[in-house]
Amino acid sequence: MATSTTSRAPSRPSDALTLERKVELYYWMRLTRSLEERLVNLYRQTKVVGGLFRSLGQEADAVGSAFALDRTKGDILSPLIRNLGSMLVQGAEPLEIIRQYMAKGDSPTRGRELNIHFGDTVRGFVGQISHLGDMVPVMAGVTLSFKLRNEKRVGMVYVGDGATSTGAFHEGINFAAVQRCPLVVIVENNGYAYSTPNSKQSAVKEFKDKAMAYGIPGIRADGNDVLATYDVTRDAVDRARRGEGVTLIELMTYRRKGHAEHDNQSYVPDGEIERWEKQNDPINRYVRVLLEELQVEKKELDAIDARVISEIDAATDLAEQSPAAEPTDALHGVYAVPAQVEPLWYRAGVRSAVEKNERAAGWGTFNG
Amino acid sequence: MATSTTSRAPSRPSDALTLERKVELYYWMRLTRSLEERLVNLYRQTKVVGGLFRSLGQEADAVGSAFALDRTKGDILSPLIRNLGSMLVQGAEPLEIIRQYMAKGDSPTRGRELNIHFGDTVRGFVGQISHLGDMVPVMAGVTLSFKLRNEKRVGMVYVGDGATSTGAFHEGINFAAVQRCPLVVIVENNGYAYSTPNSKQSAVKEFKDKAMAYGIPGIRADGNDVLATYDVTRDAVDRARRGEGVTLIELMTYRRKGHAEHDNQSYVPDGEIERWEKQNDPINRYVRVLLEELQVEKKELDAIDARVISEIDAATDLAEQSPAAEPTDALHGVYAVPAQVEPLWYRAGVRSAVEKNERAAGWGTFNG
Amino acid sequence: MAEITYLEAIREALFEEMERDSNVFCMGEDIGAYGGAFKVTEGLMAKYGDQRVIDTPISEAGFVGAAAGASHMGMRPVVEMQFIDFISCAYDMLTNYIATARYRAFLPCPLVVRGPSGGYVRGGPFHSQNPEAAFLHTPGLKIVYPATASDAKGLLKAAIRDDDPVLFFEHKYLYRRIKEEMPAGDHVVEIGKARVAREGKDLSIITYAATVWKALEAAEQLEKEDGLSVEVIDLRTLLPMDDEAIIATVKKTNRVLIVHEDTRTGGVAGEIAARINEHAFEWLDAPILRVTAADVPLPFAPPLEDYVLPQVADIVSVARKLAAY
Amino acid sequence: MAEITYLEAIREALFEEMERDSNVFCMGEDIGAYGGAFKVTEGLMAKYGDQRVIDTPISEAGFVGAAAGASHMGMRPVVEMQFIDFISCAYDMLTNYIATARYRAFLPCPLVVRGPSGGYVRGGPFHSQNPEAAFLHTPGLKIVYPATASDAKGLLKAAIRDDDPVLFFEHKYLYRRIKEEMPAGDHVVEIGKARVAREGKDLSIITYAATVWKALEAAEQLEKEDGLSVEVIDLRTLLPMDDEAIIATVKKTNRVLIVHEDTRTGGVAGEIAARINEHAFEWLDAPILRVTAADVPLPFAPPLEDYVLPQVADIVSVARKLAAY
Ligand SMILES: Cc1ncc(C[n+]2csc(CCOP(=O)(O)OP(=O)(O)O)c2C)c(N)n1
Ligand SMILES: Cc1ncc(C[n+]2csc(CCOP(=O)(O)OP(=O)(O)O)c2C)c(N)n1
Ligand SMILES: [Mg+2]
Ligand SMILES: [Mg+2]
Repeated sequence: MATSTTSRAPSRPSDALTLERKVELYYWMRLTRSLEERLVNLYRQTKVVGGLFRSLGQEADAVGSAFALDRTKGDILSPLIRNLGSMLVQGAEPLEIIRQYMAKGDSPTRGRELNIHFGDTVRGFVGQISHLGDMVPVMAGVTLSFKLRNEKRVGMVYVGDGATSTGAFHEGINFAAVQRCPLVVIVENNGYAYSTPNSKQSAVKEFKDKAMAYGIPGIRADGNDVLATYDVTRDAVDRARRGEGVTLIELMTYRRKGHAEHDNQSYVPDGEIERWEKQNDPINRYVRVLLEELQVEKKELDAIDARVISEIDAATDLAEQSPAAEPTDALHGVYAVPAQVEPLWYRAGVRSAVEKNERAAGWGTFNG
Repeated sequence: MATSTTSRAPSRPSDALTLERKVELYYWMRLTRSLEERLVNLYRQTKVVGGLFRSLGQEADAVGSAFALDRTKGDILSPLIRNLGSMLVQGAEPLEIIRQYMAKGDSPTRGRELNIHFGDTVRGFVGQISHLGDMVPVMAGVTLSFKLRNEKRVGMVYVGDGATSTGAFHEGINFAAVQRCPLVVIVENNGYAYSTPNSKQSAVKEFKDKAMAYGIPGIRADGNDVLATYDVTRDAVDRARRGEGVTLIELMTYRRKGHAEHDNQSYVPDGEIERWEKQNDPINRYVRVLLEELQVEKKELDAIDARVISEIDAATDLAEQSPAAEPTDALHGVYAVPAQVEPLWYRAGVRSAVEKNERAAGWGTFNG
Repeated sequence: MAEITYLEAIREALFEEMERDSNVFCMGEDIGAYGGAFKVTEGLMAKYGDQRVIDTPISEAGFVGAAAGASHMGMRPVVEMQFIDFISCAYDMLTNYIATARYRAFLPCPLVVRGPSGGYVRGGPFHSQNPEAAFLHTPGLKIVYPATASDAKGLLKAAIRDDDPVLFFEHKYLYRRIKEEMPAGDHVVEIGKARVAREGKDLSIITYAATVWKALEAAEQLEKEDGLSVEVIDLRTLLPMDDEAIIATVKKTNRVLIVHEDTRTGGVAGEIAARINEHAFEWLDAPILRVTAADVPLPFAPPLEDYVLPQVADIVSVARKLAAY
Repeated sequence: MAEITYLEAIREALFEEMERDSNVFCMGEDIGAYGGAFKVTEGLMAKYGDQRVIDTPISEAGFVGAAAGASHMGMRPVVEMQFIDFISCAYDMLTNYIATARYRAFLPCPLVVRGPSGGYVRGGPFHSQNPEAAFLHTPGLKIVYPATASDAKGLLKAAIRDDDPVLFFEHKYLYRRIKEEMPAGDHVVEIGKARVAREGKDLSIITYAATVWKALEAAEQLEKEDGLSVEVIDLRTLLPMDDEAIIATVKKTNRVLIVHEDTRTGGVAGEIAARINEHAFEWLDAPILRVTAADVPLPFAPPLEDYVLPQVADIVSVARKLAAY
């Protein structure tokens, strides 16, 4: 199958979007960025449990691609750690995200899993696990079920440049291609996998060419242009819905904040981050499009910004009041039957070990 | 990287082969076929333990590719189940093969492993395991060691059309490509993986295009033309030796005998096998080249045939006299240290259970 | 009704469940037109078509993962490993993605992974494995390993109906060697319950899969030659383990021999021994002993395979020591 | 000499072994310029270059397999898993290819796979695993899991020199929390030998890795509050298991508590219990008991993680019961 590079498709699906919908794209990108900024504050206040993973500079690729799905038709996506924006578009709520990052008892996973590792097949996202690549076979199966049942639904799965090296990616996309599953595979090329630059990840020049190995179309687009992203993804979604099978889309973007908050990015060449920030920030770029090409008024965007902050404020307040996870809840739901694992005999009746049993300071300081 | 299809390369490395070497190619192909025929006899006499896997019709691809390596330079290959020919070229002996198939105590694996699952890094082959794809990462590592030590050696690994679907294939070839290991990957396209036709294995039309995913050259050649096979492989071997990295070669061939002797090939379209046999038998084709183009005399080939049979006869006689494996030898060599695993306490002093302990008939017939 | 083999019993379960529930579908290598390497799925594609009987590429992680995805959406995939040895390639998918799906993400994952397991067939190190112990320590999975034809059928039907992922190990030595008449009607055997394969009072052998037959043969011999009354417990399900049945037999005979075909160290016997210690230590009149394979990769040549795998004579000799303790 | 952390001890071992033997080289994700997710390999690439300190693509099966191939040719690869949880992706390669290479094909396979393991760090289900039990039943592998800084150094050096493949688990909770002065010179600790971490006579706790520290803390508390003398055995190597040390402590105290951080069912404790039964049943004055994690995927939130993992209080309470038995 031929692969092609396009910044914006010649016939643009986004032309069919109403202005309202186009403004909505801005809302989602802004919400993504501001919500992550709030999480940074909470992280610094040590209210976030575990690491914090940013998608700064990648908001367009997440939002633009997810926007191409149709939730009313039951489309489903599986996000990665940098796809907060995709999840928001599919209906995840800031309150859920904050609770999840704070490991609260009423968070979507009740404290079992980290950050944005959660899902809801009704709203249309399947929770990822940490093991990179694994979601590709899983989404191949989700979309296989659409095909088997003759449902006109589409699935989308995200992988990083790094994750394309995994065997799971290969086995999953190959399976989906053979079965012509209605699946769109988004390769987010943000230049790095943790500290590893693409040149050490693969000898291909363009990740879209990986499509050649599976007999499916591979398309590269500018992932920092939200409309271009929407355009290529929408074409692939339509193609999938028509029963024509899998498309691989490489979205060019850049990870400005390192792997996670603790990463000092010492391995990044001088000036690279600043260049992307100044010349290729996806929100700034889209603001220009909105103001200049689409004649949206600045105050309309300001109003969105204000709305976003107040939504996040409200969510933060609620999340802070959320209860901690309940220790014995840990025993529930490993199996459908039995619904609860028996407590260990010496633990029956015990709540959290830290609360009741553990001497706080001593542990592990023994020096011998 | 570009991929290309070629039946015989325009500048042909095989032109540099002496007539003697060209006749040698015939010897290896004939030896491969006749040895397998002998194994069929032994199999029918129930002297072969386990299954019997044929390479009938694929002798040229195995022999021609292995012939492109240079044993004097320490080149190494890792064969598959249908690469008896490759192993013979690298120095495996008919006696070893027969002993191995008969699970003899003095077989290359002393009865631990099946059929042609054995290796010898000195002669230049690394023993495969059953799990398809695994040898690709392993040979990536073998050739990585050549690179790290600055040795001008080359490695070659065989995979079937089917095995290209494995995650191990993907991870191994990608790693080797990034590291520019001196590795040649031969994809033997024989139309089937067990009963599965290529159309259910991958949506690519040509397996050579899988190279595109790794930024390496992919070449397709006629695997039933032993000189064409030699030519493309030799180019890739030279390229690897020059430090230019991995090449993927797709050799077109056909598996005439099914997956193993027990396979009735009911899934094969009528006439397909016969067509390949009549029109595209690699030995017949090469005999014509030898007699017509290279002016070799028929009696020279007849002499080779006779020599092959007498070698196989001698090997068979020896193998039949070989001792069975020694039961307690099973405990040796799991680790370097300790060299021997302790016998289970209730087994100390016991030889084969079947010989001494087991009631032969009763087992598993209980009906309740 | 006529007797059918263990293999036919499995096939019958597949046909019945595919008939009963249109969400059930099968995936695996060569399971369609060819009917699978052992012909377990023979006839299935002819009846249910290639949408419900899918020949897959050689990619165990891929199609096991796909089964998980389909199962989230309400399908009931039954996945065949051509040989169970290849389940190792899906180890990550099974232990990390599938086993945890319900717990971490409230995603139901009702699927079955099944395939020919075990030795005594000259299969060599990569066509003879018993991988149950490697999964025993994965909460979220269930593990079933039947020893009889009727259990094979009834447990497979239960596994397909189970709302959680089930690893269903089939012993290939038993495929065509044992026969049994199937109970009439919709024969479902509850997962998690052991079976008393033979009643006895002097000594208990706890085992599962092919070695159930070895144990039964040893029991007969011990009865005839030594007048010993040996109880044989066929665990049938390894996860969850039937503690009640284990404790009951310990309390009855006070002497326990655990037998499994898998290698010794890290095998399932250890877990059983620990549980007996915890629940019924006072009832033990002798140490819990094990008869297992030796700790080596399973070699191929008949004399080697016979030497490494547990045999009837081993069980007899250890049982005698235990009885005399 | 100054005290160094468990993490620094590992790094020191890597530097010393790379210096000693030019066949030693390292592979893993982000181990080069970045120095690894935990900075274990910091400085290594600067000193030894990118030929001997190789940043790999994200493909655990790929580079573990490559390590095997290189090791056949006389190299001594040391492979880092960014988190040990990802070793599951190399499960097939390790258990089928690598563990059997010497046995089935007389191919030496001297390599080390190492990485941050274990919980107590709010890592959630996929950054906290203890995968040792899944490999315990694989003849051909060795498994090491040190609890102290000097053992971490000495055992890693031994692992790199070992002619067989070694899985080297490092407990990430210990990385920066414990410190110790290294023994002078070429400090190598023999693989396969347990260590008496604390002498005692009333009761033995057999454990390894991070829970050695929990056990020591419990022992202290039991001594102070109950006047009990508790012996703590740090296994250090799980495969091969040090039967002698286990039997010795059983014979000495007659009461055994096995503690591990891993989930209960199918964990290493079972194997230990079985061995004690076989070798020292007569010396037992009480049942062998286990303190372990509960059988669930390890959850993330602190109250949940604390509840699931074994804590000092658990050890104390079970030890009291055992002592009073
Ligand atoms: C199988 C596996 N190996 C290693 C890791 C550790 N890891 C987490 S994120 C990451 C880098 C991912 O890079 P990429 O796929 O490009 O995604 P990005 O972070 O750039 O969005 C690595 C190596 C993992 N999660 N899974
Ligand atoms: C990982 C794995 N899965 C399944 C198998 C079972 N199996 C053995 S050979 C084979 C077909 C191989 O086909 P191909 O790679 O095309 O090689 P060919 O036999 O055609 O030479 C299969 C599925 C295996 N050996 N390894
Ligand atoms: Mg990336
Ligand atoms: Mg093939």
